[in-house]
Formats: sequence, structure tokens, C-alpha cells
Amino acid sequence: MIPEPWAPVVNAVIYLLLAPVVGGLIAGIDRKVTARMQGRVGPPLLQPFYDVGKLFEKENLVVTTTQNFYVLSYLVFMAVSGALFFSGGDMLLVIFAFTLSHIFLVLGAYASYSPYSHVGAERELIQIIAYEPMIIMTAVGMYMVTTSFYVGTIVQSAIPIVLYLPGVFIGYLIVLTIKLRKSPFDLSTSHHAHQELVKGVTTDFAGPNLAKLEIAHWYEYVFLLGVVYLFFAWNPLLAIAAIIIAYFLEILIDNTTSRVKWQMTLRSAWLVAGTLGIINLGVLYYLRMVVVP
Amino acid sequence: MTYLAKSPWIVHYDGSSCNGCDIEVLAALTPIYDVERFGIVNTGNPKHADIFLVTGSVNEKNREIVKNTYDQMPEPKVVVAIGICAATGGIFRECYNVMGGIDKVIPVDVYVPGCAARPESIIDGVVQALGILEAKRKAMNENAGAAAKPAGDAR
Amino acid sequence: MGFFEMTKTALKTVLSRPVTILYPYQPAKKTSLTRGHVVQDGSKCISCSICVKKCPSQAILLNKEAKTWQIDRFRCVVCNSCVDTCPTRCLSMDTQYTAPASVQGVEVFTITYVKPPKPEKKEETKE
Amino acid sequence: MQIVQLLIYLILFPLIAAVFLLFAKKSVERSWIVKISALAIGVVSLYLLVAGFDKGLITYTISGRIFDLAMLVIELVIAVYLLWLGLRHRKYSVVILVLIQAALLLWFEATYGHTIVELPNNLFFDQFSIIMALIIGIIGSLICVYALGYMETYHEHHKDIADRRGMFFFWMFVFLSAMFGLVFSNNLMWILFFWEITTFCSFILIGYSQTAEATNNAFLALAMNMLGGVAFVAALIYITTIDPSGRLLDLGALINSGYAVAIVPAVLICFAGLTKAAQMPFSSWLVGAMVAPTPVSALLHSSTMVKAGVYIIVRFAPVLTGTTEGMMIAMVGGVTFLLTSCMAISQSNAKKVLAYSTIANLGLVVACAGVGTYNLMWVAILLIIFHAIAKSLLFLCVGTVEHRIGSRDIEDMGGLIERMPKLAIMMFIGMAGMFLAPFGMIISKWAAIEAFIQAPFGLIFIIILAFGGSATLFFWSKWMGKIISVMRHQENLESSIKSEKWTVLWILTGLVVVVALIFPLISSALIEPFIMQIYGHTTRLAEANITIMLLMMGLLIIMPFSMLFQSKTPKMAPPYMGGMTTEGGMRYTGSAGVSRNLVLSNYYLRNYFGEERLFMPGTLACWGLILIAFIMVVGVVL
Amino acid sequence: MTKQIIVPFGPQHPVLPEPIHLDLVLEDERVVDAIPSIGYIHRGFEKLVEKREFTEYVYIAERTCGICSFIHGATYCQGIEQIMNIEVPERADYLRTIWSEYSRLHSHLLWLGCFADSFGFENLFMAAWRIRERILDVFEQTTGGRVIQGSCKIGGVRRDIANDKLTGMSRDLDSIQKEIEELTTVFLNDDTVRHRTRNIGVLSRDDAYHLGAVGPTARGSGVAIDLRKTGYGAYDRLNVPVITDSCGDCYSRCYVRCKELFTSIDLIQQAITEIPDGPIDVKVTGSPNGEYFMRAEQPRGELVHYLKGNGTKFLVRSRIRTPTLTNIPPLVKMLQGCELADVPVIVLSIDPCISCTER
Amino acid sequence: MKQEQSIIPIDVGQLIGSVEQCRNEGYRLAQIGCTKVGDNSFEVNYSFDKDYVLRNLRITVTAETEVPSITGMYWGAFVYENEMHDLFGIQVKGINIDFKGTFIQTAIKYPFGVTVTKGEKP
Repeated sequence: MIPEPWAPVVNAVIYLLLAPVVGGLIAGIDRKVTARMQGRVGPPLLQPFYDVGKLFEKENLVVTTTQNFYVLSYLVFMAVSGALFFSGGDMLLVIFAFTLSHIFLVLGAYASYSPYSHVGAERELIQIIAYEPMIIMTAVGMYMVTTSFYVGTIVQSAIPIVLYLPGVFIGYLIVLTIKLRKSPFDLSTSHHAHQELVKGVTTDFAGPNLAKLEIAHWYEYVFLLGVVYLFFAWNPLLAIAAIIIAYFLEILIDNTTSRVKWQMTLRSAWLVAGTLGIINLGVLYYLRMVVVP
Repeated sequence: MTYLAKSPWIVHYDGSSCNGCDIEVLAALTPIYDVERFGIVNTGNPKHADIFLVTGSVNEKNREIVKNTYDQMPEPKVVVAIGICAATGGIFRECYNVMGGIDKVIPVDVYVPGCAARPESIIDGVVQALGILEAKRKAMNENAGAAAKPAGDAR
Repeated sequence: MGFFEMTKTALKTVLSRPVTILYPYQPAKKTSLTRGHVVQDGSKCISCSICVKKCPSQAILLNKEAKTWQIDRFRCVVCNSCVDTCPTRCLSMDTQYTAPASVQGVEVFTITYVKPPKPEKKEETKE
Repeated sequence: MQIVQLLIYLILFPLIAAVFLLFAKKSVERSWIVKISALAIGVVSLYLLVAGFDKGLITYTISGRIFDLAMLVIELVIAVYLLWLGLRHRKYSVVILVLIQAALLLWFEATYGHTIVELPNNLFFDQFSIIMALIIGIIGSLICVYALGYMETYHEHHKDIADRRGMFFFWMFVFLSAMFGLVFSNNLMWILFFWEITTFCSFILIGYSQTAEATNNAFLALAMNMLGGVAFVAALIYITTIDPSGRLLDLGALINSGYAVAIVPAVLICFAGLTKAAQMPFSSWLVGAMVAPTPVSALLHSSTMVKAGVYIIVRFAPVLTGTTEGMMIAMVGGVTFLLTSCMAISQSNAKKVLAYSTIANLGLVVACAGVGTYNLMWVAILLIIFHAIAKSLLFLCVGTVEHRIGSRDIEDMGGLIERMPKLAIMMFIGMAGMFLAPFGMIISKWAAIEAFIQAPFGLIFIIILAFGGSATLFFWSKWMGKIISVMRHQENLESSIKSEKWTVLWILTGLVVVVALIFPLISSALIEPFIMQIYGHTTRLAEANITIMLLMMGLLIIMPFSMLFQSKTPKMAPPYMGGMTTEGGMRYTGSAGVSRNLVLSNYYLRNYFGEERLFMPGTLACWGLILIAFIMVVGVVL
Repeated sequence: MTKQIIVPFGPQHPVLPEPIHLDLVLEDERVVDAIPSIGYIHRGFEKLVEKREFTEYVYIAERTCGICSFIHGATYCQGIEQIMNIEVPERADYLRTIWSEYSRLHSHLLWLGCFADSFGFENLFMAAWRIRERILDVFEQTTGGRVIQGSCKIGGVRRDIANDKLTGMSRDLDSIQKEIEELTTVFLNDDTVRHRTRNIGVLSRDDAYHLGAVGPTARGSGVAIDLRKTGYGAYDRLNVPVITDSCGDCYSRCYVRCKELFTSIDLIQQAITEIPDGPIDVKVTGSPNGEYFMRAEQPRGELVHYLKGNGTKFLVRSRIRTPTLTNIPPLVKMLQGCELADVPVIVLSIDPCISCTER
Repeated sequence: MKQEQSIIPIDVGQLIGSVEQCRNEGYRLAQIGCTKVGDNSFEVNYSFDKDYVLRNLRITVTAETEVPSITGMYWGAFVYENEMHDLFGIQVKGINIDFKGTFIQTAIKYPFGVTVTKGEKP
């Protein structure tokens, strides 16, 4: 973060170029570790790239051509929100852009008027409302600690944020499970197909469209893990370690839980994550505003 | 090698089989055989799949299903008929409700014999299908090129 | 009554070697009894056609004139019935399964058996 | 032209038009009168903006004794009429409220009529008034134009309802006049008068169809608004009790008079504002009011009249800042926002969804105004602007759709993108305006979070906003999904829509986009000076964020063009149906040989977000909050 | 005012290993109506008795189903033996029992895997199938086939298992038992699993009995039907405990199957200890004349093979009533009012074997 | 070891009464199965089980006979009755869930209504 005027732009461009690579690698490691947890060898590390490459080689099969538009918008806005994040932008703005991109995904699923996509879209929406409050609370928590919504400022802060926001951090990890589409919260679509919804929101996307979705997921992974980084930003090494541990934990949770139902998802996200977040923020607020005004 | 051969996703449909081949297909996904080593994912959704694995023969009621599933797969795609029921109707060939192998409804690219076909055999079959898949992709691209050119000239 | 009952197993598995048989690179699982495919020894076949009758899925065809014994691998259920009933043990079960193919076809064996001087040909009955 | 003349013109001209409309018998005549008056009102409102945006607060003296008297007479006439209606329909709650109010008014007039001195500044004008005037003048008149075509179709569809269009437009224009009066008046007596007129207009227009349901809901609305009216009168009485000269009846003077004096009338008037803005204990009247013809819902019940409720609360925001009473009022808004957003999830009637969303957004404005810091005030005004535009567009779209497909149920709007592509895109933009970045409402939400975090006890509101906001997301997205889902083989139904409707709809759609694009301008030209003048400092937008927002908007505008550059035409396939054969895309033969139509409905989660589950707790909580506020006020009085 | 969603569930559906179609009518995610449709696998091979000699029909009978292939073959043979009054050598009875119980192990493990899959627990699925492979290895070592064993014939069995091999199997089972213990702990104790199975698809005892539920479906509801108690094969000489549970939900059915895994291991161990030496088959002469309802306990429940011969080599009728067919009415009842996410769990909780059902 | 079973031939008219009796005695329905016994003549076995004892009620009908449904007593009997109709062409009256011939759809209507001997194509 060099305070030169072009730094944010450079960061954003680096993110736009590198995030798919990193995200794909994360996905590859994820699949490999998952396989090993199941006693299997698992796919090659670069398998996600092969998959996406393959999907681009395939024919674009659609139910309606409008799907193309929604998928592209999903990808573009996902990249935009990530780029805003990495260029040090306003967290709230990032979250709104992030939500916008998800709405496009949901709309793409709605557009096809297929029962599985439709139910998938409804569930995706339930997931969005499940995690949205927690993500906003995360941003607010960061603000309360660093008095800035700007990622650029937060990342430079020398305050060990996670120590002030343990509840928010745990809440964020719960939400991260939803966002990474991992069991127990892989309601709307899951990485493995054996689900009552076939592939949920992505059921009626094929070929290149699916590939774009996949790339968007990669952007998303990097962005979401970037938020984990912020919690530990005062010590980059620790932050990287935290990301690795957090991700391993997610894989472990994925492999040791069954998928729960939407009621449970909504409840655990709103009650558990919400309560943790609210209590954490409340205490912090009390300390900041009342004890040390 | 293109990406296609490195990432064949499958969709599986169980026709009129005895279930034997069917569970062997599933067994091929499990740790002992682990076809994900080849990038194979059982998508369960024809729209995402490259390889259509069919076990069992075709009967009155599933004929349409097999055809619909095949039609919903994007090109290039291949069909692997697993087990002798899917190839010829097998031991149930003479039953009144069995129309015969899968090739009665959709074009089949690879037949995997066996009753029930062993997981190794299924892996062999899929690997053989990859070559065909690759050839089909080339043909598809050439066709697309050929189709696009005259149209371009006409304008 | 607990969360993450699977954790121990998962962690144990992730640290131990995978159980996967790397099949094309490692040989397939096989036992001495494994039913792979039927092979015929033409030199022993007396063209009795018991195997043809006993085959539950009519995969075997015997042409006495052309002296061929043919089997349709895409019909054979590998049940061992023909091997069990073959009076001359000219049929045997190989443990190697039939390879997949793009086209179906029958496998033809030539019968090279030369009738011994005493011609004996009796119609097999079911009793 | 002097600005005061403009103000008087804006108040009186609609009245004149109304009188003309009452006597115009031919629909052609009516059509021309409406169009010309609408144009005149709109143009003058705009001129007011041009002429007055840099002027700041200006007050005007109108010698008003005669007006006062006229107002009293009109109010009494209305009271008598309502009394008669209430007795006829056995709505005794209304009768009692009318009697109380009339009694209080008469007593007030008798006791203080002679002591009150003539106020020097009956009319006033500042940037906030301009904003309100623009909303009333432009959106209001557009809705009136739209109503022309709508009412014609309405009567074609509902043959059993007596055609009283002359009366309808008469009241619409009277209402516009009253609204202008309300926002330009500086005299609380006058404000009360216009306030009561809007209540009365609303009552008449809700009951337009004269069906039992409409009448009942009209009375419900009337009763709840009259409750507010009584509180308003009580506030006036309290003010004059403190200063019998009535000098504090001057709005500006009252607000500047300090906590001790102003808080009691402030709470009372804010209570009236809560009833008018249909906040939680009173939210049912607005939901019930949806039986009215759609232009009425658009004009009265989303963009203007209910805004009067929050308008008055925003006016009193400086008094409420930092007080517990203000906090309580803000909490009423917050609870309302959270619960009605959730309740909107469980609704499938499009107008009810819009109604709940309206209540929710007004709740947010109330919350902002109740906390009342300068940047929350900024947010509140921004919310009022964005909401008015997007919501009126949505109401009008729903009205149009309803007339084409014969239903206002969201489930029947499936595949609208094919049946009415242009309208669907408008609705899409309208909805995006309500909840998606980078459109208006999300800008406000964003600003609200940033503002709340600096306000005392703002955390509560941030949490409310986080949860309520996500509920908002749910019901808008699923509706959006419904209209854009592509069902095959649908015929186009758009051709029969009249051009004047199109004009109105296009203008509003344009406004949604343009206002989102130029909001920094609006902010710096109108809102910031207004805030500045009250608080002495004001909100500044971060330039980088504005740039990014604008970039996003640009991106959003160019994205659809990507559709034009698809290299190859993709192959079409029917949706995945578990392998079942679909006939014509929408039917399949299911179990037991039954041919089934593919039906997809949205989730309504009634067991979680149903009215029956959330309404009672919300009502109780809000009554509790209001009671606390009243108790504290009583404490102040004693 | 009901807002419904219609989901054509199956026949091609990843969560269903076999094709069955359900017309699901949902309100939100609550299933208000679920009408099943079968027939996607119907082959009609019962009619092949008119074309195949009764001795050859064994091969067809065991291809009724690829999961409990052996039990189908054995039940058919036992039915014919009853009609023809053939005394099967004792060792053959024991061998049949051993293989039957291995089949049950194999089937239950397979089911546990698929069940785990139905509620999205992929690792558990893999774990169950990892153990199942060890059972299949035993099959392959003793019969030559992994899923279709083909080791039963009228009058006995076709292959013997050497005694030292039997001891080896017994040892192997001990280690398998440990793995199974670890596996079933997860199914029975994990909270997320219980969240998905407890109070889902509840079938009362009364309903279970009168709707004709059999096997673990019935036993999970407290109806103690276990045909092994009739003592066919070597079961009359072994101690067969009947596992029941009273709740009647998916968890109970899972519980019954988990516990039956141990019963099966125990039965095999008993059989291996007690197995006598001797011949494994008798020669069969003549043709069946008469009729018999042969009933046996399949992993899924009571299996009925009705056989009728008229003294020729061709039977008049073979009617196979498989457990899944009679478990369908209970399933229809269970599905009413469940959630969409529960549908696969409930459907799998009866362990549907559609290829048996439709024959 | 022989499993206990008995076959009781009854008339179609007695069916409902006898089934009701079984139900009252606490039997459960084990199966319903048909056998073609001659040209256009079918045996239908209603098997009931109680404590591992199988009681079979047997009626003999022609394809034209209308067999009353027993779904009133045994709700789950619809699977068998639909099967009877679809495979044998026996008319069953009053099934609670009547699939109207789509329970098991076959290429040939009522396949078990005809007898095919070896060598013949069905």
C-alpha cells in the first residue's frame, strides 16, 4: 500500500489478473485435501483449470439466451467487488457490489424457469439473507476498531483486529461456510452433485456459462479469504497462516457434517452468527462509547 | 491433449438394469477406484456432463428419459453403454418389455461388457471414450468453421 | 450426541495413505476365482452344444458345419454355466475381463477337435 | 416572479384545476384539463427549483385571518360530513375521534381564538420544501396524467363500480393542492388544516370503489389518521397553553425554541406523523388502502401523503436529536423497518408488497429523523427522494400489468419479460432502484450505516438495518426473478397500453436512473445547504466512492449490450426436468399419467415471516415505545 | 391462497441411484403431495420362466437385483427345493447363510453410503463404501463375482469355501467390525446427521403394520418381523436377534440397519464356527410340480418368491414380491408433509431397490 | 424347514368379507399375486401373514370379472392391484390410488394375459 495515487489501481489490476489463478489453485487444493480426507487420491492440483478449460471448449447450451447476460454480469460484478476490495475501497461498497453480483446469479437461475434452478435460486436467496447481516456486521466491526470503512486503512492498522472481534470472526467463519458452498450449508448448489436439487442454481447453465460461474467463484474465494486477512492484518505472516487454517477448517467442517435444511441455515446464521456478532459489537460499542468516550 | 480429455464429467442413468452395473459405476467413484483421479466428476446433470454412462437396457418407459437426457447434453458428448444389458439387452433380451440395448435410442460410442461390468472395466471404457470425445470436438469445431464461412461469404 | 463425530476419522484418513488402487498403472484387483471371460480350447471341443443349451442368455452359437464356436461377449453374463457343464472341459474361465469396444462383435473360435474313431454323439437330456 | 407567488400559485392552481375537473363531464375535456394542469404544475415546480435553490430559508407573510376562519369552517364541515358517514356506516371509532377533534378544535378556538396574534410568517420555503415540491409537482402530476388512462381501463374492467371519475380527479387535485400547502406552511394551524385535508382525500379515494372492503379500509385509514390528528390538535393546544399569543405556532420558531418547550409538541406531532406514515402500530391502514385504484396508491400512499408524515418528523428532527423521546420514535421506525421488511416476504399481492416496502422505508426515514444527527438527516431526505421516484414507478407498473393480465398477484407475473418486455424492464429498473447498488436506495442505506455508526446508540439501528436490509433483498429479488423468468410461448400484451401511460412510465424510469446518477448534485445543491443551515455542518460524500458508484452504474448500463455481441448463437434446450419429456416446454406427463403444467412459485416463508406471526409483536413493541415516549413527555409537562 | 411449486423429481436424478419418479407439489419447501411413479426398470423377466428351464432360471432370478443378488438366487432355489422336496446338504445351508449375511452386510453398507449421500455427507458415503469394498473382496474371493455371485443352484451351492478360508474370513470380519463401529457411531451420534434423520418421515407402528411395511422399515417402527425367524437355511440352528426401534423415523430405520450390521457379523461368525463338513449339493432329478410361497429375509425385508410348476421343465409362474414394492405405500404416507430436503432422505430410508420392485 | 402356509379358495363375492376378517384377526397383507391358469382365467392369491404363518385367499377370475379393491381395509394394496391391472388386465374396482394403467407401463398391454412358450417372440 504505497501512498501513490496509482497504487489502488495497480492493486485492483493485480487482483483481476491473479485472483483467478489463486482461486483456481485454492479450489484445486480444496479438492485434493477433500479427497485425502476421504481416503482417495483425488484429482490433479490443476484440475479446476482443466475443468474450466474444458467448459470453454464445450457448446453453449442455454434455456434462454438471457442467461448469458446474467452470468456475465455475475462474473463482472464479482470481479469488480473483489477489485474494489483489493484496491482498498470502502467495505460497504464492496459488500453492495458483492450482493449485486449474487443477485445476478440468482436472476440467471430464475430466468431459465426450471424447477431445480428455481428452487436453487430461492435457496440462494435464503442464503444471501442468512449471511448478509453478518457480513455487514463484519464491516461495521472493522470500522469500530479502526474507525474506517476503507480496506486500505484497515489493512494498515496496527491493531490486532481479531482480538477485538473474536465473535465477529467466528460469525464470519460460519458465514464463510455458506459462501464457500460447503456442507453443512451447501443448500443452493454444492460441489458434489448428490443433492436433492441436482445442481441447484447452476443446474441450467452449461459449457462456457458454467465456466464463467466457476471463475466468478474463484474471484469470490480470494475476496472472502482477503476479508479473513483483514482480521489479522497487523501481522501478514500470521494472517496467511490464519487463512490457511481457516480454509482447512472449512474443508474439515465440510467433511464432517451433513447438509442441514434451510431453516437451520437461516437460524444458525441469524441466531448464532448474529448473536455472536451483536454481543461482540455491543461490548465493543460499550467500551468505545461509554467507557472510553 | 486438450482440456476435454482431462476433465470428463459424467452423468449416469440407470435403465432397465439389475442394479449391478449401476452400483459398480458408483463404486468407481469411491476411494478404492477413485475416478476423480482422471478429473471425472459425477455431475448427475446432463447439462454439465460430457460422458453419458448408461447401465441397463431400454424399455417402454425409460426410452424417452434416455433420449431427453442425451439431448440435454452439450456437444461434444459421448455415450458409454455399461454392462451387457446396455449393449444388447443381455440376459433380459427376450423380455417383453425390453427393447434392447441403448443403441436402439441413442448412438453409443463405447460398449463395456460384463455382468456386472467391473469398475476397472468401466474406467477402461471411459478412458476409451475420451479419445472419441476428442475426435468429436475436432469434428464439431471444423463443422462450426465450415458452417460459419459460407455464411460470412454470402454477406 | 456430539458435533463433528466424523472429525477423528477424517483427520486419521487425511494423514494415512489413500486406499486407492491406481488402476491403469497398478494391476486390477483379481482373485483366482474371478470370472473374467470364457475361453475355448478348440482342440477339445466335441461340438456337443450343451453349452449352447445351458447358456442362460444364448450368447454361444455353435456351427457344426463351419466348425466354429462363437461367443457374443456383449451377451455373455459370465455365469460360468457353460464351463460347469462342458463335458470335455474345453471351456475355461479366464480372470481377465473383456475389454470395452466401440463396436459389438462376436468372438469366433475354430474347432480343431478331430473326432476319435468311435463316433459318439448323443443328444443331451436335462435329467 | 416572486417566489411567494409561485408558492401560492402551486397551492391554488391545483384547486382551480380541481374545480374545473369537477364540472368537466366529457372525458376528452377532462383529459386536456389534467394534462395541461399537470404540465403547468410540473413546470412551475421545476421553476421553483431554478429560482429558489440558492435562496435558503425564506419566510413570507400572508395576512391570514380570513384563511384561518375559512379553514376552521372547512374543517367543521368535514367533521360534520364524517360524523354523518360514520354514523351511517356504524364506524363509531371514527365518530368518537371526529367528535373529540371537533370538540378540541372548537374549545381551542373559543379559548385561544382571541389571544392568538397573527403570525408574521405563514408561508415559508427552503431546500427541503423544494424537494418535497418537486416530488409533489413532478411525480404527482405524472401520476395524475397516468390516472387518466388507468381509470378508463379501470372502469372497463370493473363495470359494477360507478364511474365517478370527475370526483376522482377533483380529489386528486385537491390533494395536490393540500400537499403543496402542507410543505409550504409555516403556521402549525395551517399545517394541521392541510394535514386533515390529505387525510380526508385519502379517505375518499380509498373508498372510491364503494365496495364493502374499500369502505371498511377507508374508515380504518381515517380512524388511524384521525388519531394522529387528535394528537396534532393536542400539540397545538399545548403550544398555545405555554404561550397564549400563539407565536410558537410558527414552525420555525417552535423548532428553535429548545428542548423544554418543543419536545412535547414534537412528540405529539411526531405521533401524528407516525400515524400518517403508517408506522408499526398503524401500519394496517396503509396495507388496507391498497384496495384503492393504483394511481391513488402511487400518489397518496407511497410518494406523497405518507411522506407528509415523515416530512413533519424530519422537520422536528433537530428537536429530537439526542433525546430519549427521539430515540423511542426512531426505534418505532427501526422496528417497523425490520418487521415490515420481513412481512413483505410473506406477501404475494404485488401492491401489498409495495405497501409493506413503503412502510419499511418510511420506517427507515423515521429512524434516521428520530436519531436526528446531521448526516442521518441527510440520509432521510435522500431516502424520501429515491423512494418516491422508484416506488411510484413500481406502483404504476403494477397497475398497468394488473390491467393487462387481470391480476396483481406476483405469481401471475411470471415471464413478464416476454409478455410485456418494456414494462418488465421498467419494473426491473424500479426494483433495482429499491435495493440494488448502485441505485438510489442502496446509496441511502450505505450512507445510513455510515451515519448511524457515528450516532449515539446507532449500533442498534445498524443491526436492524443489516437484518431488515437482507429481508428487503429477499422479497425484491424473488419478485424480480419472477418477472424475468423466460416461459416459452407467451404472447405480447403490451400493444394496448396507451401512449400517455408510456410517457409517464418512461419519464419515471428515466428519473430513477438519472437521479441515481446526479444525486451528488442534488445533495450539494439542495440537501447539504439545508442541513448546513440547521446544524451548521453537513455531510460530505467521499469523491472516490461516488466515482466508483458512477462507474458501476455505467457498467450496469452497458452490460445488456453484451447480449448483442454473442459470437455464436447458443443452442437451446428445455430446462432440466429429471429427464421427463416436456411438451411445449411447460407441460409434462407425470405420475399416474396426469399431464401437469410446470408451476413455479416463489417462497413466502409464511411460518417465519407471516403477518400473523410478526404483526402482534411489532404492534406491541411499537405501542410500548410510543408509550415510553408519551410517559417521558408527561414527565416533561409535569 | 396456496403458492405451489411442482418439481418433477427423477427419474434421472443424481440423488436417486435408481430411477423412480415423484411428482412433488411443494409449498415453499413443504411437500404437500408426492405421487410416485415407477416402471422405468420394468423388464418383465418373470415371464421368462416360460422360456427358460427352471434350473437356468436361477441365473435370471439372481439378476433380479444386483445388491441382494445372492438372496434372490437362494430364495428361488429354496422354493424349488420345497416344491420338489429336496433335502439340501447341511454345509450348503450354512454356506448359503454365510453368503446371505455377507449380502446383508454389503447391502446395508451400500445403503448407509447412499443414505449419507442423500443428506449431503460425502465423506461418510466414501467411508461406508470403503468398508463395503472389503465385503465385495470376500465375495470375489469366494464366488468369483463382485456383485452377481452366481454361486447358488438348485440342490445346493456351486462352490465350496475351504475351511481355512473361512477362518481367514472370520479374522477379517473382526477388523471390519471395528471399522463399522466407527462408521455407525457417526450415523447414530453426529448432531448434524440426527438433525436430518430424527423425526423425519415418521411411520407409526400401526401404519407400518397395516400398510405392509417389512424389513428395517417395519422394524424401525417397532414391528418385529424378521423372516429369518422362520428358520430357513441354517437360521434355525443360529441365534438370530431381531433388532427393533420404536420411533419409526429415518433415524430409527438407520439405527436398525446399523445394529443389523453387527447381527450379521455375529451370524457369520456363528455359522463359521458351526459349519459341518460334507457335500455341498445333491443331484436334482425331475421337474417341480406344485406351488410354494418361499419367503426369506432380504436386507430390505420380507421377500416372497411364489413358484408354481406343472411337472414340466418350465414353471408356470414365478412371482417375486420384493420388499420395496410393499414398502412403497408406507413411503407415500411418510412423504406427506415433509420438506423438499427430506425427500431423498425419506425415499432412501426404506432402502428402495427399484430393479427388484419392478422386475 | 417348511414355512407354514395355507391356501383357501374363495369366491370373488366372499373376498371383501374374508379380507375384512383377516384384518380383524390382525393379519398384515403380505402380497397379492396373479397366475394365469388357463385361457382367460386367472388365480389371484391374497396372502396374509401373522406370526410368520401365511394365509392365502385364492379367487379365480376371468379378465372380465370386476374384482373389488381391498384398499379399504389395506390402504397399501394399491400397488398390487395396479400391478394386477397393468400386467394381467384384471379389472379392479375402486382402487384408492388408481394409476389407470401407468403404474407399470409395458410395451405390450397386459403381457401376462398371454402365454408364450419357448422360441416364440412375445
